[in-house]
Parts: sequence; C-alpha cells; structure tokens
Amino acid sequence: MNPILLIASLMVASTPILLAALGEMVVEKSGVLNLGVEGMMITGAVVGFAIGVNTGSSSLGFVVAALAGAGLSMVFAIITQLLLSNQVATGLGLTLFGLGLSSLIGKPYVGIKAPGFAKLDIPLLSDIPVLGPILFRHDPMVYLSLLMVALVWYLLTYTRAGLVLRAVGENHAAAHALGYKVVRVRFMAIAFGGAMAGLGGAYVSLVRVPQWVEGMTAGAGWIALAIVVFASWRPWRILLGAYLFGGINVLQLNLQAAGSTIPVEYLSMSPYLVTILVLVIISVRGNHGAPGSLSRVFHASH
Amino acid sequence: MVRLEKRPAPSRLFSGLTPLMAVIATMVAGGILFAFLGFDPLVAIRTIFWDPLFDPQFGPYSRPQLLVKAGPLILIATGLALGFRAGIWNIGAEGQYIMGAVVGAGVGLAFYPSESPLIFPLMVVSGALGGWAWAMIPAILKTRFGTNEILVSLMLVYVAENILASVSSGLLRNPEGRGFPGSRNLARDYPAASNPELIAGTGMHWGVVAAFIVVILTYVLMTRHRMGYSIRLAGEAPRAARFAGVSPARLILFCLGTAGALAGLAGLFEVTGPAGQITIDFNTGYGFTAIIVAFLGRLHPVGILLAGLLMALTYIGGELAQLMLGMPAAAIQLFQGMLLFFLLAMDVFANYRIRIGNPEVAK
Amino acid sequence: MSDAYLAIEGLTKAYPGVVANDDVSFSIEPGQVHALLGENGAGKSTLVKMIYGLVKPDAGRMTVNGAPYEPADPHAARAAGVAMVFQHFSLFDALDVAENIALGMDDPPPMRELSQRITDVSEAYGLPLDPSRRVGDLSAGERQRVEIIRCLLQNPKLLIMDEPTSVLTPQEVEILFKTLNTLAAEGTAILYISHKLEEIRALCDHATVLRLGKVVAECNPREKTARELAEMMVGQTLHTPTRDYSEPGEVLLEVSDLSLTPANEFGTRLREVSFELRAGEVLGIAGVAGNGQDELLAALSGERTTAPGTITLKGQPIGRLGPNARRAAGLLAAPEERLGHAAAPGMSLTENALLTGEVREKLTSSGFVAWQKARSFAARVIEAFDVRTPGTETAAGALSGGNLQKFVIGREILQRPDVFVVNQPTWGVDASAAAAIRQAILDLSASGAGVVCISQDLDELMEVSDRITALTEGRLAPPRPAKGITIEAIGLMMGGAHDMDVAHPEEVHA
Amino acid sequence: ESHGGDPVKAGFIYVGPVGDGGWTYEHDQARQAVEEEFGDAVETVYQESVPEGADAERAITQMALSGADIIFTTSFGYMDPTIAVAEKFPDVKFEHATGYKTADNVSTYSARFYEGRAVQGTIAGELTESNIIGYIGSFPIPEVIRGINAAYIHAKKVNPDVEFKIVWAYTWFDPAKEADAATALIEQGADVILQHTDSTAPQAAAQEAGNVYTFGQASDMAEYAPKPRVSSIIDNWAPYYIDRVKAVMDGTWESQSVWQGIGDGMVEIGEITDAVPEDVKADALAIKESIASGEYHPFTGPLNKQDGTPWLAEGEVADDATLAEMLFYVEGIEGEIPN
Ligand SMILES: Nc1ncnc2c1ncn2[C@@H]1O[C@H](COP(=O)(O)OP(=O)(O)OP(=O)(O)O)[C@@H](O)[C@H]1O
Ligand SMILES: Nc1ncnc2c1ncn2[C@@H]1O[C@H](COP(=O)(O)OP(=O)(O)OP(=O)(O)O)[C@@H](O)[C@H]1O
Ligand SMILES: [Mg+2]
Ligand SMILES: [Mg+2]
Repeated sequence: MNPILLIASLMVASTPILLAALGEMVVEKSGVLNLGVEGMMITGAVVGFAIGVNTGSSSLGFVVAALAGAGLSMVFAIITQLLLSNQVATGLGLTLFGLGLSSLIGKPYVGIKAPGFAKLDIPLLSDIPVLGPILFRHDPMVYLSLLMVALVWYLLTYTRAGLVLRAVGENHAAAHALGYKVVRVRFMAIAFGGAMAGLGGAYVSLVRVPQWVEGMTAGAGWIALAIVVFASWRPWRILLGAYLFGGINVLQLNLQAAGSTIPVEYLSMSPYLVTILVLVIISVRGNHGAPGSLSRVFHASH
Repeated sequence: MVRLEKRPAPSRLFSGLTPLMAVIATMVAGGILFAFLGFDPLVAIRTIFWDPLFDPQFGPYSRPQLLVKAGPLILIATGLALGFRAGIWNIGAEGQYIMGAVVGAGVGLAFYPSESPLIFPLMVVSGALGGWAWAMIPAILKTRFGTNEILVSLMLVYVAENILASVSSGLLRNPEGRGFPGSRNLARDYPAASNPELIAGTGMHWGVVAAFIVVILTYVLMTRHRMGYSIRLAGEAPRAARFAGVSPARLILFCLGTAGALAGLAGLFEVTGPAGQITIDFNTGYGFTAIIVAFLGRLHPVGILLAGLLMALTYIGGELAQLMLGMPAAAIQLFQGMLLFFLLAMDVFANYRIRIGNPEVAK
Repeated sequence: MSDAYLAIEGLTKAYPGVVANDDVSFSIEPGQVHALLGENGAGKSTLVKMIYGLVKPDAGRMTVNGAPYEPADPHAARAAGVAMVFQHFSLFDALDVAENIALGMDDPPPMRELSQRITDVSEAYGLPLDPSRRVGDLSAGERQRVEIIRCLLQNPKLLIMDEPTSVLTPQEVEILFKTLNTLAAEGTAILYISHKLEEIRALCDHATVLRLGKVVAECNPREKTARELAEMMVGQTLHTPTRDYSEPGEVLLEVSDLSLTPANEFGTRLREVSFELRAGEVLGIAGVAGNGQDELLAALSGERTTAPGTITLKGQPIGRLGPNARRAAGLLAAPEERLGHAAAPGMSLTENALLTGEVREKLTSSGFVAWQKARSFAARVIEAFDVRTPGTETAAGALSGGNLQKFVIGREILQRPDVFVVNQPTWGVDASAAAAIRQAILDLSASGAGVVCISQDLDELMEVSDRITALTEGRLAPPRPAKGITIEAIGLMMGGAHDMDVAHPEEVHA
Repeated sequence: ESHGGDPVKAGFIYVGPVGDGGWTYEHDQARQAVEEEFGDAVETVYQESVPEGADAERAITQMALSGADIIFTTSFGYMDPTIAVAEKFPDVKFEHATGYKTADNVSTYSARFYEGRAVQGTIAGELTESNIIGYIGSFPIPEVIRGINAAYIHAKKVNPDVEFKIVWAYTWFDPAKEADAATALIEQGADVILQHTDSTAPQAAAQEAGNVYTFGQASDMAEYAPKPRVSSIIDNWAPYYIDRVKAVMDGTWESQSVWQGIGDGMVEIGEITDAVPEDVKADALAIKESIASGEYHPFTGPLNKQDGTPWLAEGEVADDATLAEMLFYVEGIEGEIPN
C-alpha cells in the first residue's frame, strides 16, 4: 500500500463532502439547520454538468453550479426565514425537491461524457518526491476547497462579518437587539451554503465520476451534515472530518484490493464506525459548541 | 410592507384551514409544472389526488393500499415525534427499521418450519427489540459520553444497511433460493411467520392495526400521562424539567428506545407482510420519510396520522400518474417537495397574523 | 424645551390586545439623570426600545437636539449618540468580552486596539474587565460591566439603562452611580429604569411615571418618599409587609460541609457550606449572583444530589434524594430564573402547577395526570396570590415577570412546605408585587415553616430575615441575627473576599 | 385469441430511474424498441424506481389493473411479488427477469452474462502487463461470482501468471464509490479493470490513470472508447421483448424459462477497439464465435474449486443449476467470498 497515492486519492475523494460540509457549517454557524444539502448537491451536479457539456468549460460549470445551489437554497431561506417554517422538515423537503428537479433537468444528459477539467501540474513543485504527487498534482477544485477552509476560518475568526455571523447564530435575539439584520445575515449564509453544496455536487459530476447519472451524489449530502456535527462547528475539523471519512473509505477499498484478511463487511462499515468512534473520543473530552440559536425560529416583533 | 404579528395562541380556524390551502396552492403550482412538462394539469392533479380514492378501476385496490403505505410511516413517525418533542434528534430510524426487520425475521427463520402460533408474536417482540437495541447505541453514547445522537444515529443507518446486505446474501439467505440473495418469503412460504391481511380487501394487517393503536397510546401518553408531560417539559424547558424531577438520561433512553422499538416494529411488520422477505434493498427510506411525516403532523399523534395518510396518497397517486400518464418519477418527487413546502409555509397563517401596510410612522 | 437633548411627543405603540405606550411625552436634557418608573408591564421597556430604534412607534414623534429623530435601527440610534444597556442582557456567551463589545459598536477599532481601550476605560471607571475572557464564564455582575463598557466606549449623548442594578453588589452599585454621575457631569443624559426606588431617589433628578402605558406623573424623586413613588406607579395606597418576631422552634434543616462541583463550566463551586434552619425562622443569604446561589439552590432542591449526610431534613438524611422525594419530605424550592427553570414559558399555568405540585398535591395517580385537580390547584394559586392572568390555560411566558413570580412562589407556598428555599424572590418585580411576595414569605414562616431566602436585595433581606448570612465564592459566612444589622455590615460579610477585582480565572474554572 | 384493433398494452417495472445509464436504461431502450417495432399496435407503460419489496406488488397490481396485457418485471427482487400478482390476474402475462419461479402466466428470462465475461477475461489476460487484473464486484451473489469465475478462467488460460484483485463495493450504483474502488485497484497495480457495477466512474478513473484498460458494463460506454474502454458487455433485451409482445399479439404466448446468451443476441459484445492488438482481438472474437455457436461452454472442465476439490472433469460442462447457484470461486482466485 502506497501512502502517497493513498493521501493523493483521499484528497480527491473527500473534496465533495468537504465543500458541502464547509458550506453547511457556515449556515449552522448562523443558527440555521439546512438538511437539504443532498438536494442542493445533486442540483449542482446536474447543472454544473449541463453547463459544462454545453459550453465545453468545466470552470463555467462550477460557477453556474454554485449559483444553482445558492438559488435552490433561497427557496429554503424564504420558507424558513420569512415564513418561519420548521427548518428540519423544510430541509428534508428541499432534498426531495432537489432530487426530483435534478433528474428532470438531467434527462437529456444521460450517457454523455463530461468535458475535461485540467489538473494543475505545478512545474517543479509537482516533481518534489513524496510531497509532489500528494500536494501538487490535483485539479484546481481540490486547492480551492482547501483555500475555502482557510478562508472560512479566517473570516469567522478575524473579521467583523464573521463575528456578526457567529453572533447571529449564537443568540439571535441579542443580535437583533444590537441592530443586526438577523434574517439578512442568515439569507447570505444559506446562499453560501447552497453555493458550496452546488460546487461539491458539480465536483462529483464533472471530476469524480465524471458523468451525469440520476441520484449520483448517493448520500454525500448526509455525510456532509454528519461531518459538521463531527467537527463541532470548526473549519479545520471539517477538513479533518472530511479527510478522515474519505480516507477510511479509500483505505478500506485499498485493503480489499490488497487482499486483506479483514472481512469485507467490516471494512465496508468502517468509515461509519470510525467516525462514531472518533466522535465519542472527542465528546468524552467535552467539546460541543453547537451555535446557541441553531434551528430555532427567529421572529422580531416590531 | 408585509409584517407578521404573532398570535397570542395559534388560530384554530387557520390550523384547520392551512393544510387545505396548502393542498390547493400545490395543485395550482403543480398544475403549472405539469403543464410545462407537457401533461394536462387537470388530469394530472385528478390522477394524483382523486383516482387513488375514487377511480372505479383503481380505487377499490388503492384505498386500502393507503393504509398499507401509511402504516409504517405513522408507526415510525409517532416514535420519532416523542424524541423530537423532547429535543432528542434521532434521525436514524431507517437503521432501526432495518434492524427490527433483520432481527425479527432472523428469529422467525430460526424456527422454520415451525407451525407454532407463538412464532409471529415472538417475531414481533424480537423486531421491536432489534430496533430498540439499535437505538440504544446512540442513547447510551449520549448519556454516557454526551455524544451527539444525530451523527451516531445517522451513521448507524449505513452500518445497518451493510448488515442487511450481508445477512441477505449470507446468514438469512433462503437455502432453497438457488443462491440468490434474500431470505425465505415469510409472507408466502412460512404461514406461522406471516403478517396477513386481517380483513380481505381492507389492507389492514397487524402493522396498520399497530399504527392506530400506537397513535392512540401516544396521544394518551402525551396528554394524560406524566411521561408525556415530562417529554414536553424537557423539550420546552430542559432546566425546568430537571427541577420537576425528570432525569434527562432516563428521558433519552425512553425516547430513543421507544422510537427504535416502533421503527423496529414497522420493519418487522413490513418484512412479514407487504415486503415478505429480507433482501439487500429491503429498506425503502421509510425511516427518513417518517421524519417529514412527523413534522408535517406537527409532532402530534393525530396530526401524524393525517400526515402519514396524505404522504401515502401522494405516493400512490404519483404511481398512478406514472402509470397512466407516463409522468416521470422525478416530476412526482418534485411535486411532493412542493406540497411539503406549501404545507410548511402556510403554517405561518396559523401562528401569525399577516399585517399589510406600515402603521403610521412618526413623521 | 429647546435645550432638551431628546424630546418625545405623543409616542404610541400598541401590541395585540394592549397599548404598551399611549401618547407618551417627555424630554431629557443633557446632564440629566431621568428615571422612568412604572409597574411590570407599564411600558418602560417598550418606550426605550423605540428610542433605540428597535421598535417602530405607531404614532408620535421624537427630536434629538431639535432635529427630527426617526431611528430605523439601533445603528442609526447609536449614530445619533444613543446607547443602551438592556434589561435582559444582549450578550453572546460563546464569544469573548472584546468580541461582545465590538458587536455593540458600529465602527470598532482593530481587536488589539479595542482590547486595550476596554482595559483602559474599564479601569478608568473602576469596572475592571479582562477583554479575552468568554462572556459565558463571567458572573452576572461582570456581564453587566460588559454591557456598560460597551456603551461607554461610544461616548454616548444619551445612555439608557433598563434595570441595570438588579445584579450588582452594593459596592458595585456605588461605583456604577459614581460613573453615572461623572457621565452626567460631563453632559451625558441618562434615562434610568429601575424598580429599586431608593436607588432612584439617590441617583435621579427627574422622574416620569408610567401606568398602563400612559404618563401619570412627573416629579423630582428626591422630593418624594419611596412609598409615594410606588403609590404613584400603582395608583393606590401600598401595603407594607408586617411581621412579628417569634421564637424559632426546633431545627428543621441542617446542612453540613456541603461541597459541590458545578454542573457546567460556568458555575461556582460550593465549599463546605454549613448552616441550620429552625422552624418559624427566615434565614437570609445575601450575595451577588454567581457566587454559588444557583448551585446552593440546586443542592437543596435535589436537582443535584450529594452525600446523604450533608443535608438533613427533620433528622432524615436527604442528600441522595431527588427533587420529588424531597418535596414529599416537605422541602420545596423556587429557583431564581422564572422562565425556563421555575416555570416552562410555553406551557399553561395548569401544566406549570403540575411541575412541582405533582407529589404533594397528588396531581397524578398511577402515572396519569389528574388534569382537573391540576387546574384547580393552579386556580387556587392564582386566586390566593392575586396573579393577574386571563386564566389557568394562559401560557406562563405570557405573564408579566411580577405576576409569574407570584405564581411560582404561590405554587410552592400553597403546598405548605416545612422548609422553603427561594432564590431572588422579587428579582425585577415591581413594588406592589414584591411587597405581596415578601408578606407571603413572612406568613409562611409565621405558620411554623423554615425559609431560606437567597437574595441580592439587602433591603429585602433586612425586611424578612431573622438571621442573615452571605454567600461569597461558594463559601457561607456564619449567620448573624438580623435585628440591628446594618447594610454596611452585610456588605462587609459578602465583600469579605470580594473586592472589585476580576475574579481570578483559575478559581472560576476550578 | 387475437387482439383485433386494440393495441396490446405492455408494461415495464423498473428498479432504477430510466436515467441510470445502466441496467434500467437498457431495459427502457428495449421498451422503446418494442414501440418502434409495432407502432400503433402496441402501447407501453412503465414505472421507474420501484423499490423491491413492499411497493413492488402494488406497482405490478396497479399496472395489471390499468389493463396491461403483458408485464415485464425487470429485477430479481420482483420475483415473489410477480408470482403473487400473477395469481390474481390469470389473463395477464408476466415476464420476470433473472428469477427462477414460473407459473402458467409467468415466464422468466435471464442473460448469460458470464459468456461475455469469458471474452473479457481473454482480452484482459492478454492485455495485462502487470499481470494484475482488478475486479469491482457489487454484491457477492451467484450472478457476480459467475462473472468473476468466467473472466478468471479465461484470463488464466491465456496468461498463467495472472492474478485477480477483487473489491466489493456493496452497491450496484454509487459512482463516487466505484471511482474510488477503481483507483484503489489501480494503486494496487491493476492495469485492467473489470466491473460489475453500472456507472462509468471506473472508466474515468482508468482514463485518468493512463495505461489502464476497462470494459463497458450493462451499456456500451462507447464514450470511453477506444481506450480505456476496449470492449463491453451490453444487455440487449430488445429482441426478447419484441418476441414476447409479438407472442401476446398472436395469442401464442406460453410460459417458459429462458437463459439466453451471445448466441441469442441477449448478450452483446461491444466493439473491440483498436487499442487491442490484432492477435488479441482475433482470440477474443474466436472465443466469442465458439460460444455463440454453442461449440464451447465457458465452464468446461477440468476445473477445480478454490479449495482444490475437483468440480468439473476433463471435458465436462457445468450444468445450469450449478451455475445458477454458484457461490464459490474456482481454483486460483485468492481471497474469500464475503460471509
Ligand atoms: N413584543 C411584544 N408583543 C406583544 N406585546 C408586548 C411586546 N412587548 C411588550 N408587550 C406588552 O406591552 C406591555 C408593556 O411591556 P414592557 O415590556 O414595555 O413593560 P415594562 O414596563 O418594561 O415592564 P417590566 O417592568 O416588567 O420590564 C406589556 O403589556 C407587554 O405584555
Ligand atoms: N414577543 C412578545 N410577545 C408577547 N409578549 C411579550 C413579548 N415580549 C415580551 N412580552 C411581554 O412583555 C412583558 C414585559 O416583558 P419584558 O421582556 O420587559 O420582561 P418581564 O418578562 O416582564 O421580566 P421582568 O419582570 O424581569 O422585567 C411581559 O408580560 C412579557 O410577557
Ligand atoms: Mg421592561
Ligand atoms: Mg420586565
């Protein structure tokens, strides 16, 4: 088993859930629970693919997929933030809606090959032994996802916008009393979450697979939601969680391929079991940190 | 400008009216969607909402099927609602449903080909225990280590799916099934283990009966019993619940355990009745759909009963629309999503008054 | 009127079913300390929220320095020089002090600079604060400081304070008043809301009295007695608690060497608390919130259990028993936080009656709730304690603070406890309701029960207690007879260790 | 009886969405071929994404109620529901794919995909340079195991040094996971990948890796030709469906149980591309021809089971019953079948 190749492929395998989970974390940091990640991802997947095929440009596909994810998330935002509906049920509805929408949109695209998406082969750097293949021979989205982790972390920790976002998620009544537009902040966070889920979905259809097939995200959105909980709402832990989950998945397949004697059933359950195990260890050490207003309805009386 | 003004108490009139308004709004929006896809909107709407109930060709068959489809949804959703009321987030009912079916069927198959009348009751108990045990994992991790139950219960769904795949091509495989995955057919080939239709043509099997009983029991539990009171109190004000002497750990164990047992029961009734056998793809997402049903029913047993029946109607109506009109399954899914959105969005009228226009602002 | 900083004319605001402010007019001049008085629900908070841009008036107008003033939101209000300390804190527990303060400013300097300014300003005003601490870890008094510093950093022209002193020690109040006087002297107008009329008399030079949303009087509070002020608010003559000192009876409750680690990271550790309580006696426990009051109440009510022998009730060790077992044994309690602890805001009064009445009032039989009995128990509480509410099916959260507090206290007292433990019985409650509650406590002890009354309000303690002690950083001072004790003496008891320094972090985390 | 003016109504129950690009997609292609063949004389209806289990019986019943004359239930899991509904509708003809239970009005049909696997195995064995062939399995069921065995036997025949590495994905369809599985196999040294899952993700992974060969599964996957996809097994249900609908029209429909392969056209071998050397292509075509003509059976002795016990003697041919229930590897394959 070659650890270099393993790390390189886990980075690719984890990118969709990393993107989606990071977006959802920002949404939850603002105090909103959107369970529609799967629906937004699959919509991003089909729209990104369709645009990619029609224009021949995967990059454009990604951009439009992000817009589509954000657009779909606005349905959720309007219903939960303006019409004050229950977030859990609305999010589940969004998943249903997104799955249906995507397969309608995707009908003409079944069986078509995706346009290519060039890898960055950063000269010199990619030739460094060991690190080169791990770090410098991926497609731009892998780097973008890492950059987004850093960016989200920086924005949340060091900027005023991030501070306001956290404040709104922590205690929306107090944030409102100080004059912050709770609903507006949440709309923006939800849109960001939608865009990131859209990107994650498009990564599946344009890079990972790459093809359009109905239902192709196959539950990645749920895993992304779980990663947010796993990460206790912290950006770098999102990276850890996504890479851990993706990594174990890749590792177990590699172990199978290498003819390991561990029974296959156990191997194929291992990503879920290890995630639970790590979470238990983390929670024994007592670290939770769910935003205080998470999934609570906010209504300001005037 | 439009403003929302909270009503002192939810309007009874609108609580009754909003589901109706939502259905009408969905018909209009859905009609537009169907027209856009090239279907006659009126025919489409009629096929989905009317034909399963009243079409002379399908009605007699579809009406009882509503109960068959709604039964497991209601059974699972009532259990989930207990926890949701108390702020306990079990979203792994799908896994508990699988484990109930696997354990229950496993126990039954262990006695094959017994003819004892005790087999089925024994399976019912083991099914409930299977779901209960699976739910105890997140419950115990939560009470012992404070581990988040959302993640654990969700991850255990995938583990249960793996177990299902494994037993249906291994441990529980039908020895006379020519090596194909899947257990013996309990409904057809193992009378002592089957969950038959109780009154021919009604769709009533034990699972439906159980769903109705559970609705009544949870209604009584929630309104008359101190456990129901404790659950509502814990969801409403956790500190007050502790002050009232409610033990949070016991509540977690009770709510997760009950939800798990009910999901397990649902799985057992399905596997012994409508589905008939354990297969790799035995589970069809009831555990997740039930979350929607629970919230659509406003976490209230009677509401859940109605919501379950409504969901079942859209499923069966959707099947007929596919069959009769050639409508793609995706359009039905989209339509169901829309119905949900409208139902949830219209709720606002029950809880808030809509005020239009700005009151005179000081000039 | 032309020299007024803020002038209000005819402000009106209606909520469904209630006119919170009805044609309210008055003005505040620079340097004036202006009190806003009124019963619970009189409309004080609503009025100041309109000034701060949080609530839009239905009618009326405001001017600042003669120019029309229509704040669209709090940012606009802050831009006009208005700052506000909220009645219910507007703080974020998971964020640190500096972040909380930055959120209250429209154009905060970079964090490092801000931290420095926080340190500077807080020291200049004698309100020390560590900018890097998490607000969730702070005591109530410290949290109050955060709110005040947040305002001070903006150099406000008008400072609104909605019930700021309910959580401060006498020393802290003194410092706050000094600060406010300094500010007033510098020309800042101050609008001050409090139910503590003696404070109003000490601090304010002008008062506007609201009743049912209308201005019913304006006066100079220094020229009135507290009683006169209270009667203006209520619109009728006020009844003061009466008491007769009697000889205490046998020991009912004995607490010995009670130590308790806090349930959460924000709590205070109890350290070897010991006392005894006799029949017919009220033991007053003074101290600033956050010094272990919540933990003491939890340990006594049974929410937290301890070694059996640490708490003895009528000779029975009860340390291991849970809340309901203790209720059965005769020990009842009323925690400080009404909403969410003593009562569930979303539930009806009947359901809230069941919350603690289940055992002693036998409101359940074999697990099933006898709702009819619960309802009539709630009705008895409402009747006996003059709780103003449409009926037993009203949600607890819809009651005003004072009325809910009467309900909570009444619910326990009507169960005829042998020992009653109450934390902050009149927190934020208006004068007439507070008087009624104190009277009920005295009546209870007169009937032979023992009462532990934990309160920050020293006047209140002096009024009801037979013996007084103080809880400081989880330690209890030896009780002293209340007769003849002075406020200063109690202040010393509770201040023994308590100077105005920030508590040492390792002690808080201990 | 003949159907005069009324069109025959043919119904199809699909397990996946018609857009899955694999199993269901190919069945729906065949349905369209039926429409094309008979025009107005036939009406087809279908219901997609019907879960196996509780919902299947209802879907089939409703289809029968709607007046279907013949109903194709296209997944193994529909077996018992098909039989149950057939009992209630004796005048409706039922065709169940891949099962083994028949009745007077229920036929079964299935394809001998393992014949195609033999061709693939031959090509794979000759193409591999690392002598490692990767195989992505879905679930450990006879159908899949048969394919593995057939491919292995023929790869071994042309390349005695060949070794199979098998990964079980435990899914029929999860493109991302299939991609990971392919990548893992490539990392373990495989330079030819066979798959028994339905998406093209492994093809893409192979293309990305460079010098790796793959085969289309269920559908042709021609978009990845000429390389990495060098050939394919295509499910071609059209001839059978046309045949059976015709039988209903003519009133000649009778219950039967068929297992058809290359010779009948139910299993097609997709074009072998030029990425395959001429001699290899010739070998592959030769074996395909001999299977098609019935002259050669892919499971012909001498063959031993994995543990070395004899299975087929020299020249002996496996019987269909054993093949149908095959749950063992042949000698030479390493690893255990899960369970
Ligand atoms: N957002 C709101 N919606 C509806 N009614 C409200 C709202 N806020 C206040 N009220 C009502 O307006 C009236 C005045 O409330 P307000 O909070 O101004 O009283 P207050 O004088 O501040 O009382 P307290 O001394 O308890 O703080 C009360 O009857 C209250 O019930
Ligand atoms: N959004 C609201 N809708 C309805 N009533 C409200 C709302 N917000 C506040 N109130 C009511 O306004 C009144 C005053 O509320 P406020 O928040 O000023 O404090 P309070 O509950 O009276 O507490 P305290 O007695 O400590 O001042 C209460 O009767 C409260 O129930
Ligand atoms: Mg107020
Ligand atoms: Mg108040």
